[in-house]
Amino acid sequence: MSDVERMVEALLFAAAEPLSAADLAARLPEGADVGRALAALRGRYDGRGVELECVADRWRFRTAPDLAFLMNEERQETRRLSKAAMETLAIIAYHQPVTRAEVESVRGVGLSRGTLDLLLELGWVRMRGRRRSPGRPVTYGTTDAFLEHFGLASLIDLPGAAEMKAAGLLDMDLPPDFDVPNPAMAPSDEDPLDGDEAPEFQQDFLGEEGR
Amino acid sequence: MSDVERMVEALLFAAAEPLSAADLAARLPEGADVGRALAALRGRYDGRGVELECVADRWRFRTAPDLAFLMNEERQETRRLSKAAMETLAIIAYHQPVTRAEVESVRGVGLSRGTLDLLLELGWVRMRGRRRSPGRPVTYGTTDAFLEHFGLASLIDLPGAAEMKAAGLLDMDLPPDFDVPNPAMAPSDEDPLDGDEAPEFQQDFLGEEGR
Amino acid sequence: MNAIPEFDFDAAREAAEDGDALVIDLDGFEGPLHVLLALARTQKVDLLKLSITKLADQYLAFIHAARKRRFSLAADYLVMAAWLTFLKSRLLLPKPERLRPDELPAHDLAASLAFRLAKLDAMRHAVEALRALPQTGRDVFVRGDPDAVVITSSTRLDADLYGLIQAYVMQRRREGARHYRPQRRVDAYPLEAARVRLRSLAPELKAWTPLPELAPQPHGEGPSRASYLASTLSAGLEMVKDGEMEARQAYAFADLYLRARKRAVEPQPAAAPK
Repeated sequence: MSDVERMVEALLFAAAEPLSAADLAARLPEGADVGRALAALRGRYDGRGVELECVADRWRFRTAPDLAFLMNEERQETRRLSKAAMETLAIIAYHQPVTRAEVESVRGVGLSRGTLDLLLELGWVRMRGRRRSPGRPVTYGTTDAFLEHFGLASLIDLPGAAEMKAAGLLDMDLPPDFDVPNPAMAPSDEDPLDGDEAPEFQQDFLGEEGR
Repeated sequence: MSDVERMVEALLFAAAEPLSAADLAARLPEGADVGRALAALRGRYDGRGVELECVADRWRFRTAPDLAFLMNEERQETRRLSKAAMETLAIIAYHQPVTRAEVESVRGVGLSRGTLDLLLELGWVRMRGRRRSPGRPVTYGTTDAFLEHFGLASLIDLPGAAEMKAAGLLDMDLPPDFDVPNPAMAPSDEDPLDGDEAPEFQQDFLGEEGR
Repeated sequence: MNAIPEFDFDAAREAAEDGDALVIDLDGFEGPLHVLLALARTQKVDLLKLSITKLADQYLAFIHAARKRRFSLAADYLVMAAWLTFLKSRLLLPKPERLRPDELPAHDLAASLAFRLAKLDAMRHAVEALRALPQTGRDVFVRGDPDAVVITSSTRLDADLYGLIQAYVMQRRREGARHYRPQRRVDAYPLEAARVRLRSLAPELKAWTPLPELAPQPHGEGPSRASYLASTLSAGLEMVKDGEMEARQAYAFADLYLRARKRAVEPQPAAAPK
């Protein structure tokens, strides 16, 4: 493989848009034979998974058309937790056992159904019990899978105010009574869930959202 | 070129980020030998303008390092890390999991504000968990993004790590008494026999500076 | 370690005259350990076989030179000087010393120092090695135009502990901001009050005292902690300027210490000649 061919290959690969022979020549050392390199490259990629294509005098790599079926798969992948999900998770983690209404009161906005569902589905959040208060709302907490994902041995290990400060997250703007609850020592003011919770949970939600 | 090889080539070309062998297998026909295809592809691209590389246990194509000079248009202006931040990064990378106090003890100076949080913010360093020792300090380690940025397949591939380890240089155990005194907690807990020698020592220097 | 000996300036001067001393700027050194490492490298031996007594002399010569050039040295440097002097004297003493149960043999301390230097040296080499690696976006480039159907890795979820606590703190902060009532007057701690208060405290301030301990504590209503700190610092700096107080800070953003300035200049011990 000639040096010019290597250079053209690298330039086309890294470019954000198709490049013309003139674009390439301008970025290559003086006197490089761009045309020959392009022809050689095109031959080299012929029949491969990736092909060199020329559209309107501009060159680019594209995946072979017959492999398009590999790319078409639409996947619903939760790669990055949404901001709302991360925030909800954080509040549940620190304030557990916590009710939906309490989460909303800290966040200042209503909790959309999908957010909590997603966390439940991921297996990071679970229903813990019912608060001993009027309406007996369901309380939420985190799971072992949550601890595992975040590399925590137990809830005691959630970073406290000192670590937040060390990580540069807390400063003097915070109210003087700011404290970070320790979820491992949360008071037990909840009853265990009764047997068959899932349907009731649905109902609970419907009722609450229908208000 | 085998069909599987073509498919792997196409997928890796099309992907927006490195893919693991498992990611690839999930998109390929049942029973495809991903490992073999990756090895074959790696050989095929060796010495070319674009190469196949393993970073953080995932695979990606990238341009050859010797062609960096061509890439002025693609080069991102990155904030150059300070010496302190780079040293902190190196200490965390080679010693992880490591506590903040340990990083400070290796460098012999306190971590100034903005060093660790910059690395956390960049996504190169993460909190890993807590040390099982008094005070249960938070430990830090590096992320996949760190490995990707520096083109490392795994932590074992950190340059010189094996030699340092063999020479015992990556141990953290220092005799507990080896402790350069901390001026902030100077002489109040000193043996009364020596009276106010330490303050006098300070005075000496201040006096001279004031001359 | 209960004796902080006086500096052995004769030895330091000899070392300086031997040409062993580095002529160095304090700029570019982050702390005493970094200085020691630079000095140790001049010995051109395996760091683990370093002569600690020689290193101590080199370091004292360095401190000496820095002071001659009127660099103001952070306390860390001076404490290291004292510690090295102490270590050197113990290394040079004949063996018989009876160790206190909590005291390590001098040679162990020396070996530990050599180990720390070797470790820091290794890390600085690691920094160079990392910088030399082909870096993504600087030396090597991934595909500039990945396909429209974005294929992402499914086996990792970007959610880390830092993100979690960041999300938590942000919300608590927002929650606090929602409860903020702008009609309430924001009290500031008057500079005059800070001056009066600090002046009244000054006679008792013989020891270095951290600034936060000098500032009044906020209690419910009234000025915020930040305001107390700022006004106290401001008043303190005025008094430093007037020669009534002294201030110290080891490095940028470190705790700030204040104490009253002693009136009479005490006799200098055998100090460096002009």
